[in-house]
Amino acid sequence: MKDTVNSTTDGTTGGTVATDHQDERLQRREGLRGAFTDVVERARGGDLGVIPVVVGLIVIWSVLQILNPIFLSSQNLVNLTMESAAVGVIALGIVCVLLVGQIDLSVGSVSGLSGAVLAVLFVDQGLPAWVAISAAVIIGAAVGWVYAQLFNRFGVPSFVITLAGLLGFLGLQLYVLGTKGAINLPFDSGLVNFAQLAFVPAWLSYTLAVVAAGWLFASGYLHARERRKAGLSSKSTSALVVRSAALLVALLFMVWYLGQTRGVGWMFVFFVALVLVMHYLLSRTRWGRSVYAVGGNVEAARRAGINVRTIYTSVFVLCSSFAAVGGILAAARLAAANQSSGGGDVNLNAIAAAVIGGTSLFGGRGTAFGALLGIIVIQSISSGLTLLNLDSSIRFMVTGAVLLLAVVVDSVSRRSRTSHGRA
Amino acid sequence: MKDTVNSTTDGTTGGTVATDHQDERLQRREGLRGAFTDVVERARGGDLGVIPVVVGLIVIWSVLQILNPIFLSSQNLVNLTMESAAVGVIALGIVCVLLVGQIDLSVGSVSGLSGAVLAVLFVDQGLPAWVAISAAVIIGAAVGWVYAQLFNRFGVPSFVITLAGLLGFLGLQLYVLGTKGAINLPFDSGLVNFAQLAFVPAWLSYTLAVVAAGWLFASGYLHARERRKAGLSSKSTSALVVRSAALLVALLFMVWYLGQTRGVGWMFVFFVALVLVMHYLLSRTRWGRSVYAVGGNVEAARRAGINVRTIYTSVFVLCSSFAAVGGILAAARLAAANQSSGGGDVNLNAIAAAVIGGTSLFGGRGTAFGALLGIIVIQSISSGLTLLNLDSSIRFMVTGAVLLLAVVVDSVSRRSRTSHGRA
Amino acid sequence: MSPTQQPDAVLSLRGISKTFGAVAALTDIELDVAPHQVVAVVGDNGAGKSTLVKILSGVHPPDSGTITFAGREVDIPNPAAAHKLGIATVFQDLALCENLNVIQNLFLGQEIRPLRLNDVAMETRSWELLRQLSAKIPSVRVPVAALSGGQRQTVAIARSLLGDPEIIILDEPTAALGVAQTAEVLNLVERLRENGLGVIMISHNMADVKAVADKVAVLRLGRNNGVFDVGDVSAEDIIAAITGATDNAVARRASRRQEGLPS
Amino acid sequence: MSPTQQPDAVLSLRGISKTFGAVAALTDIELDVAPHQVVAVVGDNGAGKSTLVKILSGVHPPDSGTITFAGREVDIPNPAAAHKLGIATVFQDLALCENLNVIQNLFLGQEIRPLRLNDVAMETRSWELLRQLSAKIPSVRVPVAALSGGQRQTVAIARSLLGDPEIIILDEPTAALGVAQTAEVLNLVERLRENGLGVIMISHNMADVKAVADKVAVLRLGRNNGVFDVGDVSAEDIIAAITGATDNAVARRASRRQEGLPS
Amino acid sequence: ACGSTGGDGAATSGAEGGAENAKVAFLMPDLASTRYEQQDKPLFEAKMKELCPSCSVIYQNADSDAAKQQQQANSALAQGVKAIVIDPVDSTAAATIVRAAQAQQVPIIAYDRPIPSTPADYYISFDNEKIGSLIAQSLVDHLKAENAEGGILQVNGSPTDAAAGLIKKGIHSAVDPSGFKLLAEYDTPEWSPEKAQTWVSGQITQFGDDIVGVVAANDGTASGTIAAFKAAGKDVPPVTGNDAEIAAAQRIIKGDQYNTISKPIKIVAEAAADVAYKFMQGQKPEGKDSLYDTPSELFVPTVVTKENVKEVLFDSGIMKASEVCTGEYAEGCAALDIK
Ligand SMILES: Nc1ncnc2c1ncn2[C@@H]1O[C@H](COP(=O)(O)OP(=O)(O)OP(=O)(O)O)[C@@H](O)[C@H]1O
Ligand SMILES: Nc1ncnc2c1ncn2[C@@H]1O[C@H](COP(=O)(O)OP(=O)(O)OP(=O)(O)O)[C@@H](O)[C@H]1O
Ligand SMILES: [Mg+2]
Ligand SMILES: [Mg+2]
Repeated sequence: MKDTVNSTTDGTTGGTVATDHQDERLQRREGLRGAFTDVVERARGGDLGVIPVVVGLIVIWSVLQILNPIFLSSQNLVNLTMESAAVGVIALGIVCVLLVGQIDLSVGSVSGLSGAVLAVLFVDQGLPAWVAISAAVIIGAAVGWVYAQLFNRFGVPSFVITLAGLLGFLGLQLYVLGTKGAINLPFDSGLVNFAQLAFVPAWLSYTLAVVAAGWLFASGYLHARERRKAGLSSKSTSALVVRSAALLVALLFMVWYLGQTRGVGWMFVFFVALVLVMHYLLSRTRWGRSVYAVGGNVEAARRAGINVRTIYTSVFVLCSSFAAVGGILAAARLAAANQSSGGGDVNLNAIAAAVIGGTSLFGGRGTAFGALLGIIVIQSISSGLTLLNLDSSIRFMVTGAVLLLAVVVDSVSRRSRTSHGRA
Repeated sequence: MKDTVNSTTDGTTGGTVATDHQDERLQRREGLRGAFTDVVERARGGDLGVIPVVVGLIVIWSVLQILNPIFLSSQNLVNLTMESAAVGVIALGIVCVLLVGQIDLSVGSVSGLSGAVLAVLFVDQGLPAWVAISAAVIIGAAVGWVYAQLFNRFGVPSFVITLAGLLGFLGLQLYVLGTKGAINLPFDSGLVNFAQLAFVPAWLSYTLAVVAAGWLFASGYLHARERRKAGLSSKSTSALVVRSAALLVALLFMVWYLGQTRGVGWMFVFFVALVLVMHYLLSRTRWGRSVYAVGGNVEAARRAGINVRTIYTSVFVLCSSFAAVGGILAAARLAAANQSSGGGDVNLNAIAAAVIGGTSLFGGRGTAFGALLGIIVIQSISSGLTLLNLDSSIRFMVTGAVLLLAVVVDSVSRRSRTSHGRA
Repeated sequence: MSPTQQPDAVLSLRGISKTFGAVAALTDIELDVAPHQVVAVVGDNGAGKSTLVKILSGVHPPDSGTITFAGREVDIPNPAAAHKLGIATVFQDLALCENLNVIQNLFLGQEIRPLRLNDVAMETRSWELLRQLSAKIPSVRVPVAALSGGQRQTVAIARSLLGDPEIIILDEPTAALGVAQTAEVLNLVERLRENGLGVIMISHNMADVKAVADKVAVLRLGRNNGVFDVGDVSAEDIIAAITGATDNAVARRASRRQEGLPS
Repeated sequence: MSPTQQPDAVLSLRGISKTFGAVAALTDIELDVAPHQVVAVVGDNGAGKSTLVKILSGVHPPDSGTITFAGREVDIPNPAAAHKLGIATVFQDLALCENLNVIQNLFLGQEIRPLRLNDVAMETRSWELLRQLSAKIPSVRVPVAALSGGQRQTVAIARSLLGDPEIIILDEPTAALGVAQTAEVLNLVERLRENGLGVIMISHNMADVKAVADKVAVLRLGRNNGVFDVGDVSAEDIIAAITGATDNAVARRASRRQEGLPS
Repeated sequence: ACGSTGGDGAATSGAEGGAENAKVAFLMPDLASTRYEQQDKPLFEAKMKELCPSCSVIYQNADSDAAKQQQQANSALAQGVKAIVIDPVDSTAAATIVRAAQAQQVPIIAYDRPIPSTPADYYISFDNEKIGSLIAQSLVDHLKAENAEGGILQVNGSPTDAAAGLIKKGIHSAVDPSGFKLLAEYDTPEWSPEKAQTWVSGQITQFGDDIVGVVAANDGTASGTIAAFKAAGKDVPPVTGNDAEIAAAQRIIKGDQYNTISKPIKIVAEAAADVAYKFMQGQKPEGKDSLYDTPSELFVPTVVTKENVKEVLFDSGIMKASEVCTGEYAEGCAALDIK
């Protein structure tokens, strides 16, 4: 087969113009200047990735800082990072299910259940922490597996399956906690320490920042070289240098600023690491491709030979497992598991974080970084408003208004998309 | 134009075979027998409308009746009907937004706000009931209008808009209730009476049942005659008689059985009347067609010249207005408006009712009757479990399990759809 | 009005351009359509034909350029505006609602008796239209999702005949049609012309173009590449204009086959 | 094995039936395809051609009948099974993921280096394939939603060439293609045949059928209506078999035109 | 040990900063009961203003979410408060907050609900368990006096709310030995009156006239309970309540509800302000009691029935007749001589 096809390749590739830039309708851009024009052009075309969310974030940060100057203080930002981690991890799982066009309403209950299981095994039963943690995560994964079976076999809408899960696992959580209702995790346990007091030493933070920027440069450089070799267009080295330097400066500044008080929490680093791993899985593996394909057009994915059921299963399992991990982090952060853990607005916040981060509820569009940005938007609003001394009624109204503001900014900057025909 | 097209119509219509039955690949079915075969065939093909939900309902009714024989008692069923009305009306609005592929998360808050406004105006300000009710409904409609503007102008996802609304209007509700927190509606007011003690007199109920069945027959008969005149296939009169008689018997039995205790509540009749009106609007008007079209393929609807924005606006306004009406009914039923009205699981229940009733979360599929059936499933579960003296933890688990059971039954009977190529 | 405009044109485009991101899909397009005239627009894949159609039917706004309709310069901001002007379009991607049935799709936006739909009348009229196009559709009460490709295309064409348009735009109307249906559509186009409509037809089939068109406008890479009277050119000339070369794949294939290579 | 089966067939269908609700889409279909053979399946709109394709590629299970592949009776419960057997298909509705770009669609399910995608290799190969089909796609990094109809069809065809199939099924592969691209696809079909593959091609274009097919199988209203050697029949005969009458719209139109009615 | 560390810390910080212009955090647990925003907050703020005009109060409500309360406490600490008064959402989980505050030498005062596992610096309350037993006992006594025969329904608070658990325990302590059969009990999710109404409706179907009294854990669930009886067309048996909302006072006056309980919120809130101010000044106030290793001050709430409603709620100035005696309640007020 391959021979047939290759036999007529006319070998014009690798000339002076890169293979992918030969169409005469394409405006060509090269070098640093080209990269810049490209960004501007993409911005006008509404194809901006996460930039709009970042803009929205900057707007609400400014508003909140004006309302209370403590908001951007180092200490408050450290709180912000630590408080984002638990729900952020849950939102990461939500991104995955939303990508395949499904939903999981039970992440709150599953996280609560996981916290309860952890507390019972670790505190009441006195098992080692790793056993308790594994058990909690395995239960989470099992929940996702059951959802996937129900979904794949019976075709029950995931909304209803997970609504049933929401109720069922809330019940199980209460049952596991029993009459006690709440269990404290010991303050001197590694787990609580990790979530409350463990911060990355300054030297290590700076090193990590440099490594991250260096890695961005190196991988970008190698990739560009490979593309050039294959006769394809590639990012110019100068553009790469600028990007890496920008990242470096941003990271160094962040590390330095947070370092003014407690620094960067290990829990936050853990969350960011998970985001990076998920980003890799979603964008650089066949599994990730299949997830987007299933979310975009499940029938097309099936016809391409993708085992759609496996993809659904993996995604539901992943989401519930992340919910369980989030529940463990939440319990560790609170140093307790109680009846209301995972209740309240955990579900809505996790889903909202994913959606605010640009994940489509209809499937096929979204990124792992969206969860990171989305949760930071949500936690910023929540944290910013706790700094204002407001009545609950006013607080709710202001929260709603600020949330809307953040997202309108985002949507307006995306808006041109439609008028440029990318609806 | 018309002439052009008509000029070649070959006039073969109106022969012995109905125009729409001339294709030789169609298996022909006529008369009562044909109608029956048709149902069986459609059942095998998975094209069952609401039948699966009814089957699911019967299954859980049986289960609950076995668990507690009071469940199907006349008194409890009367309670069930009365308790379904408020959230049922809200679910009706949710069906509309889901049909266009959007969502409204704020129906709970809006219903709470509407109850609060009603109570403040009616009780605190001493305004006449109709003024208070109109004000509450108008506020609901205004909320929907604002959502629609944000959605149409900025393209903010409705999930986020209404999430902001959820928070904002919860705040407004608290604000309106002010320091009191809870306001009693007088038990002897017409409103409370309507929601608690007003039942349709027996003679009128029976009359209504007969009228409904008669109307089904008459409209079906006239329609069939018209079709026959136009040379199209039509339902046989015998099939119509059977259907109408079945409806008559079912309604008479229901009226009689509920009449054993208090009878059929006016509030329930009001809800059913709303369902019928919405059913008419959705299935028999251009507006309804447009709603389905927008939900199925918004770009195609736009290209067909439908003013998509108007449709979105109408749907959001309708949904919020129904939420307001539901809030009024809930306040009347409780004889009080308080801070937690509309909170808790009102949102989830309303959305779940719509989804269980067969409305797709992706738009374009669903019926008004779905809301009626869905809310009855949900209230049955809730009511059935209140009769069992269970621990909360167990109660939650059983609720989840029963919900799942109802929907798995439904989904399994729909299942064959895919294997028959109607995925 | 531009000096080059045909005096009798009902629809004239001047200097229409459209860019999608980095791709210039249309550059400076001119086109005139008169009543009683069938204009074929041809061009290679991605030449910008459908983009042009979408601009005329209000789906995309043009980046620049003017549209003159019946002597007035007009703006077509959305499809409803195009409908109002009397421009009916069959889109290449058909733009049907898969969840609605055939009747519902045919009458979408122009239902008979909006407040109490008259489905008997609509069904009767649907069968009339479909018969006339030789459609082989067993039932009009199934959702469009259950139709074959050709059946769908017939539905889309039938839809454009409802209402009372002055211009009909057909974007590859016969691509999925069977031989009989194609013949009926060509007959239809001729009837439309006789009734005084202007027709814009996009097609890759030179035989169809030669059979029904009066004028052929060629697009190449988003630019005008000549307008021909159909009597004056051969299919080979048109193909040469489309591909931009007389030595093209079609010609090579034709000559190879004449040299007697295995068929 | 059924006695009527061709001895050298790689794929044989016997008694395949499929019903959708009240519509009998296929009734008792027989078909044989040998290596080094191009079988054209023709038929009117809604005749059941695409349904047949979907059964062969595992999209729908047949209601009854047997499929024999390379001498063994097989079951094709899902598309993955068809891929495994070596059946590659270009669907009429293309089945592309609109949210993915051209490269991602081409390599969907068969990505190079699953755990660390090699996008340089995939991009290079994509350009190769598309060049070869004369595709006019400006960039392979745009989502398929932004491509024209013909560009999409080229992508779908290119995709079926990846992997190493024994049978290629093309459902109206040239419907949306320009003249040059159509010629390339016909060339491609001939090359595939030379390389020993069995090809099933569905088309409404009799010229294309006559040009590349060895055998023509006609479907009418879901039933077999004759299998012809392409050398033995004229286009008119095939059309008569398709429409079920010698006096059909095509013939009428042709004769009308010969009589000199206004063209 | 921890308590004393905290105390020392507070002393140091007090010595450094004094109490002028200081901030104090007042962290309340939920919105299910209206009292926190209606009464506790304004009373606390007023007293604080009186003690220290330049001080400011940071008020937060955690809306029944322990994690949110933790966030609120952290942000209060970030703002440099000099003391925290906290009504914990979850008595157990609040341990973290105590630790965080004490780690930064900020004294923390448990208000209303105790924090048993990690002692705070002070505890001011009336005891929720006691409230449960008081309302239930009052009902039981009433039923005995009426020679009622039958059983009792118990409508508890939210299953995920620790305070509701304490009240439930208290109710059981009175109902279980009373001789009246406990027909059924229900943990009302989110304290929702609608849920309570649905549940009670079901029980009316099930037990009919066997129900001679209902113990509802707060006024909201009481209102749902009463509406359920009304809607079933039955006479409303005696129903308890808790929180002394205005709407409850109205129902008591009208005779729909049997009792509620008035917590001396004014006294408690003012006591809390007093203690907080002392801590802010660097003193270390002595408790009158010691509970859970914490210096404590406990106040006794009063059960309100039709008999004493005038005296407890109106004569003391907790409520104004003008607020309560509107419309249909005017008659009842007049009968009780409430003006
Ligand atoms: N919505 C869009 N976003 C981005 N690019 C687009 C969009 N629509 C079309 N294009 C690009 O514009 C160019 C012209 O597309 P168009 O659909 O007009 O071609 P066409 O002439 O109709 O081709 P075909 O014969 O294949 O239908 C193509 O290169 C296509 O990729
Ligand atoms: N999923 C389905 N559900 C119901 N009916 C279907 C479905 N798919 C196809 N059909 C029906 O089966 C018949 C055959 O359809 P098919 O798509 O096979 O036709 P085709 O020969 O490919 O026609 P075309 O030339 O128009 O592509 C049609 O009448 C169609 O309505
Ligand atoms: Mg096109
Ligand atoms: Mg087909």
